[in-house]
Amino acid sequence: MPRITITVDGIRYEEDVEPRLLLVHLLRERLGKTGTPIGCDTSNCGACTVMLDGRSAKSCSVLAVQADGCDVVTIEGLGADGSMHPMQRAFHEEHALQCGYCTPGMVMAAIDLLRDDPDPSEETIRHGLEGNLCRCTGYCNIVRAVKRGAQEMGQEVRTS
Amino acid sequence: MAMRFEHEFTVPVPVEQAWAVLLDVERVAPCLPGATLDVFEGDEFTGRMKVKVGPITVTYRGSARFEDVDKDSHTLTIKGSGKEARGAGTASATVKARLTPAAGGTTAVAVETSFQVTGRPAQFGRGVMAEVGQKLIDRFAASLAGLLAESSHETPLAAQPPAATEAQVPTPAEVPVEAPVPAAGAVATGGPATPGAAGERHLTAVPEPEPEPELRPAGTLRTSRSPDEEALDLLEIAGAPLLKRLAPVAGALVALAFAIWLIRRLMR
Amino acid sequence: MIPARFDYLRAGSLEEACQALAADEDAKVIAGGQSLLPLLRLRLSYPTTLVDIGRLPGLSGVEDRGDHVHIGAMTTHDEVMRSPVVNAACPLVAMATATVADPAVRHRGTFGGSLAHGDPAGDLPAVVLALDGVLVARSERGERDIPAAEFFVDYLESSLRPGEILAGVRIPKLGEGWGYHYEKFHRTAQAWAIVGVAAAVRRSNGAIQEARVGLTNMGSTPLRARAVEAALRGVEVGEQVRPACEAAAEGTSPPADLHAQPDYRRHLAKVLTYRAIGKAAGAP
Amino acid sequence: MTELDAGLVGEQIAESGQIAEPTGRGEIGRARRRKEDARLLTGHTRWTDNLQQPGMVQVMFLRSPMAHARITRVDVSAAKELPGVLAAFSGRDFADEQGSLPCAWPVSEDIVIPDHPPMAVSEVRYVGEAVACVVATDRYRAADALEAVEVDYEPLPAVMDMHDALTPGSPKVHESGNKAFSTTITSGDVEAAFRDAPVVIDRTYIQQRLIPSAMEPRAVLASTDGDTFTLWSSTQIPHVLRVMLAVTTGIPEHRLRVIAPDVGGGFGSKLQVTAEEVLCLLLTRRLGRPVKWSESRSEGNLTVHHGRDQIQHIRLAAEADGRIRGLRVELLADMGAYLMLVTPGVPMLGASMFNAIYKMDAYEFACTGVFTTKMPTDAYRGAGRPEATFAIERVMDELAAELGIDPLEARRRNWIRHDEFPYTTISGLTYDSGNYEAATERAMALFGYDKLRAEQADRRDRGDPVQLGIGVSTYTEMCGLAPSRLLGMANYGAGGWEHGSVRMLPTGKVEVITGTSPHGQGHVTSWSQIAADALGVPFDDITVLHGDTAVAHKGMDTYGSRSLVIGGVAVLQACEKVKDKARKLAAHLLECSPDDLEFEAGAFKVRGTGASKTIQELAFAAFTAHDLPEGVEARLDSDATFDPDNYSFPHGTHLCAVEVDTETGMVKIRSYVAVDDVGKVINPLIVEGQVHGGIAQGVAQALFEEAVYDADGNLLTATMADYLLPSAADLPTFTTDRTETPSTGNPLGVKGVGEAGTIASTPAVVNAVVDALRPRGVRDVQMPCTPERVWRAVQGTRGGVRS
Repeated sequence: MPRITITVDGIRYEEDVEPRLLLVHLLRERLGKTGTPIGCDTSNCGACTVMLDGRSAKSCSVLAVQADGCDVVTIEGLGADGSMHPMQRAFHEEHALQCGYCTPGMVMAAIDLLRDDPDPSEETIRHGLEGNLCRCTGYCNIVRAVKRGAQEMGQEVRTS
Repeated sequence: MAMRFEHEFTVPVPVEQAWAVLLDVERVAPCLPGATLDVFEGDEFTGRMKVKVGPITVTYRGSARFEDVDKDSHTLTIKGSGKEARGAGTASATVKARLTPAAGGTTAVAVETSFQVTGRPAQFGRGVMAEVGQKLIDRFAASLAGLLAESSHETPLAAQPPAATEAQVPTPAEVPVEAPVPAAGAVATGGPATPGAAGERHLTAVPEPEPEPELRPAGTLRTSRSPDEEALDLLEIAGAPLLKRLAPVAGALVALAFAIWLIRRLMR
Repeated sequence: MIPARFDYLRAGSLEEACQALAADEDAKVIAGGQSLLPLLRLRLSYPTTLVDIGRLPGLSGVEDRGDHVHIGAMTTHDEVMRSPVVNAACPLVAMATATVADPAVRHRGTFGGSLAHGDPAGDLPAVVLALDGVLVARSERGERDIPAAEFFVDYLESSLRPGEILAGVRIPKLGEGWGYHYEKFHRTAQAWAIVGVAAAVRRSNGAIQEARVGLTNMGSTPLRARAVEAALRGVEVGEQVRPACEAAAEGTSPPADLHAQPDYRRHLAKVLTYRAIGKAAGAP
Repeated sequence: MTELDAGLVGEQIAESGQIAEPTGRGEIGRARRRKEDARLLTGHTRWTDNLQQPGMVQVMFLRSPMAHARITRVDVSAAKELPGVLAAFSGRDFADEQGSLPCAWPVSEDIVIPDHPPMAVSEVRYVGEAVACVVATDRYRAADALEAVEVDYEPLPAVMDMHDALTPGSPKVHESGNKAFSTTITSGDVEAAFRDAPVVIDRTYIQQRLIPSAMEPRAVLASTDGDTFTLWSSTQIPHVLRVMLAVTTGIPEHRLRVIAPDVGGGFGSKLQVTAEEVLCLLLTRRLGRPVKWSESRSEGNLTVHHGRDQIQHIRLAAEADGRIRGLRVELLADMGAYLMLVTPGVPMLGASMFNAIYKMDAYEFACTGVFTTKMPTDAYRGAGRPEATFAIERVMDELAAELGIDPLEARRRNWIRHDEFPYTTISGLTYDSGNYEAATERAMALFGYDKLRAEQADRRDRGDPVQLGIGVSTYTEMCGLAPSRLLGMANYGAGGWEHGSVRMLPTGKVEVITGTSPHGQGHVTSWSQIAADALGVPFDDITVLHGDTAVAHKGMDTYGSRSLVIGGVAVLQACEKVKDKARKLAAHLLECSPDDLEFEAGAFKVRGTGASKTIQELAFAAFTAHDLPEGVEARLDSDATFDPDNYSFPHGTHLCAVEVDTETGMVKIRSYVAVDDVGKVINPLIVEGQVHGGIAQGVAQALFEEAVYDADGNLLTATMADYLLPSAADLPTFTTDRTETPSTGNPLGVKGVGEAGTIASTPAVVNAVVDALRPRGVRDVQMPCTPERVWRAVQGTRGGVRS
């Protein structure tokens, strides 16, 4: 069984894994990181999106062995010092979640899209989120939240 | 998912000679790409078939048998069915072949193939199995054409691979026949770089005619009576023994039927 | 859904990877895995061994090599669409890549992986075909150049031989005066193209001097709309373009599936080709 | 606080700073951010699949690949030999104990409710039906072992088409035949209405089959200590489920606890008693270990009940001026292979809604439920009402087209005017309140109706290949299900109530317990707002408990937009009872008569003096119980069960503009305006969110979604790659607004909002598509209006209907 080293939310793990073990199952069932849920088996829904070496990836479509040596950030590792990430706060403020199942992936995708465009238009946001499905919100408030999160993240950068 | 294909071609051998080859399962079976014959007894033969398309692999295990072999009209039917070796799905196929003497001591061959696939490979909108089936049957027909034609060359049987793998199956271009002509509407597996050669996609998702179902006692059926009885029957259906005590509660649950009052009222 | 068991080899060198593939016909290369993982999870694919080439040096990156651009097979879609070299020298590749799946998939999925997968509904095969790309295969025996026209053999099948790995793609630079457009038609942003048209047009003096048209999902492989290309030669940008595009579906055998019937796809091919040519030619 | 007469514990509490000052009113109507969010946003979630138990094992089900077949052999022996496998079973192994999945809604006298074993024993009737299962140490081992189970089938004919199914000689799904039930409702003289009618519109619409697609796939975890059983399930209905599971499995109800932990959406799909829930309980009983089942999406597309699937034949007779004389509706409703919890009731929920907001003299409704070899249908967001609303709103547009008048004018000539409420409709429902004029006027203004009509005319004149279409939907719906009194009249016992209770904690904090079971709707926040206003305690001092039958012991759960209208009111009433108790205690402590007290801003004040007791002080006094009046218990805790007299009837006007590319058939929504009247609003943010999500699902039915079976019964849309759900990139921003006509049926004046958007939006979108193409002779496009269907409609071939 291959042994991999992986850093998840700042903690380094060494795990022996079956080659076929999916990254999302490593997170959920080995490491107890159940904040990242699974919504489909064809990489369509995006619920399992995490940051893999700094870019969004669907953890259901990555083998754990492929993530050997990588740095993973999940929704559980986003905030710092017990406070939420500005994007998480923006989702709260704009009521951008209902059942919350898509939320971890959606927040990750939102943060990722700001990397390319820190002040995105509505269209940019909608296309940046095309790989993440939500069944509750109709996306309107998610789009608002991403705009708000972008502003707040921009301000944080400016003030820090 | 059901598919039906028709192929017609002419082979340069007399009909009796072609007929003899057609009955030779050990030679015909390998014409099906990926097929392996394991056992052949009487009219029935068992084997495996590995269907491979790019990264997609489905292996079936199953059996087939000759039916309706009529040497006078030179027609036969082969019926086969199999199950996925590793999944829950099934596949079944019916191949009807008809040989007709044609001009100059040649034989016209008509092959009608229909098959049905169930299980995961059939549960896709993009028609994976349609692609697979099309290719499979085209290659089968092409190889069969080659085999029947080959008999005129008196090629020893050994020349035929006993279990042709997909890679070894000759493509039509390699088949040494003059004209394995696809029937109108059928398509030959021509090189894709020459799409102009391809005709109309011949794919029909037709439901197979099914035999009349045999009637047999199925589950418990009931018709409803008064609402009170219905409440109790609900519990009976649920099938637990200690229901009499629970009847009032379940009666309340029947009231999930929240609009019934209205319907009843209107029905009067 | 859970993949079936397989062995895993993280190749230390391309040679090692080629050997492993040559030794076992049921071994399978994994690059980014974005096409393969769903198939594994649905248990539609049962490789004995996955040969991971994801960390091999030298397979990734975009290089300007004078008369062509070389795109390493393991370059991710995300890297391709952002590459200044690609955007400058073969923007059609960048345009089409930006429509592949979604951002997260583009971070993992690779240029070479998409081409080797050989899905006629994929966006990149038609583009590489239209641009007369050359696919570079590596094996224990060395390197082999495969013109795109010979690479895509059938539905999900390429002309890569057992033991061969796609190492990179050379996209010839078309030079000055060319315009490009990839017109993708799909029902939702995530869905496969019902039909896609990759167009490159060289225009001078208001007329089309040369056109390249690649079609996505119009057959069991990506196709060139040669008849359109011929008909467009010398045509002035304007009214005459549309009749020339009427030949777009000539020689195609589009699939019938849940999302469209062949006659509709043929119709779309014409309309979308017209639009793609118009946009590539800079028509208003 | 100094007045508190407290002991040591009490002093500590008093000094802890935990006891808040009371607050005034003002929570209701406030856009409070949700209390639920923080956990969900940081991954501290309790989805069923997140839960672990010591010794837990994983079950997976082998599912039938055949739509219809006799099971001739199931052999699980090889699976049992594999590493990590604890057990493997076939349906036969459960035959004696698995019972039959319940149908709680026998809608007619002639209904046939076939036996529905959770695991098929002798025959399968849809692709996906469970035929065997494997229990292993983890899901990887279980998935491997499933491949070793051998099943032989003898194929039987699939029955896929409803018309064919009802044809004599058709293959049968069940021995009794393919008709599940039939029913007819008549009101007024329908014959007379149609006789010599100047205008008759006769249309047939297809309500395609949908897959609800809640983002969280189902999951079940069952465990036992040998005596009691606990079942965690991703369900909307823990309370109903508990009773039904007790009945089905024979586990006594008092030894069975059902918990709905975090539930990731339902939309009706988790309003069910599922085979997997029953089987997990049986497995834990048999194996003595916790057993978990986690559904995969492709498994769920096959086996989570589907929605809609009706063929609607609708005829409308009208006067030459457009006034409706009568309406005739004939439905064929696809039940699928079995009748599940409310399967046959779904079309009947629309039975009295086809007449919608319109006045007419006669109405006839006939419905036939048909068995086919497909996954059973059941409740999906709106359940029966979207179907009805679609048909009538489509036909109103057709009427307008026939008469050459604006579609809104056709509606104006027929709708119930605001001064006519309460109004008893032709189908016998009494609409309590509404103002269709106001909602429509507001929607038209927001939409820029006249300007868009002008643009439409211009594009038509220019022969623009991209045509503009404008779609109208003036809907109402029936929610707040349901009044038990009326059910009682029909001899069906109780059923529509909801329970709420309030626990006043010693520190003045409040626990609200509700029998509703939220899964995204924000009940914790909204119920807190209701209780905060009623009790005068701070919003943050309230917690809401739900979804666990051991905590919330009574409830009828969450579906049919009932939670606020019934459950929210129950919470309010429980709060009132708390105050009644507190008043007595306050009077005692303040040495006055209860009648001298007025309750304001969370405190009882003696009229004319400054003396007062806050609700928190009283809670503490009840806790210490040092000085209680005669006959008063040492608690203020109270509970209430609310049962309304009538349904509630939200309504609204939705307007949709689409651009239709006539060359490709692509439809793009240009703008969408929704003005809804859902009565009083507790939290406008949550209401808006419900409307947004509802519209998105309705738009998705109109444009994207369809569960497609092939002729053999294989589901071609088993994955999300083929069952197309819209992403953010596929939908526009919706403009929403509200008018507010309070419901007269409950003290909060609320009407319910969960399904309104879905019910309203589908016809608005399709009306817009047809409106764009009407000059080209198109009068219908079948849903979903895919580019291909639209293109064919333009071409005048199949997929669309031309006049």
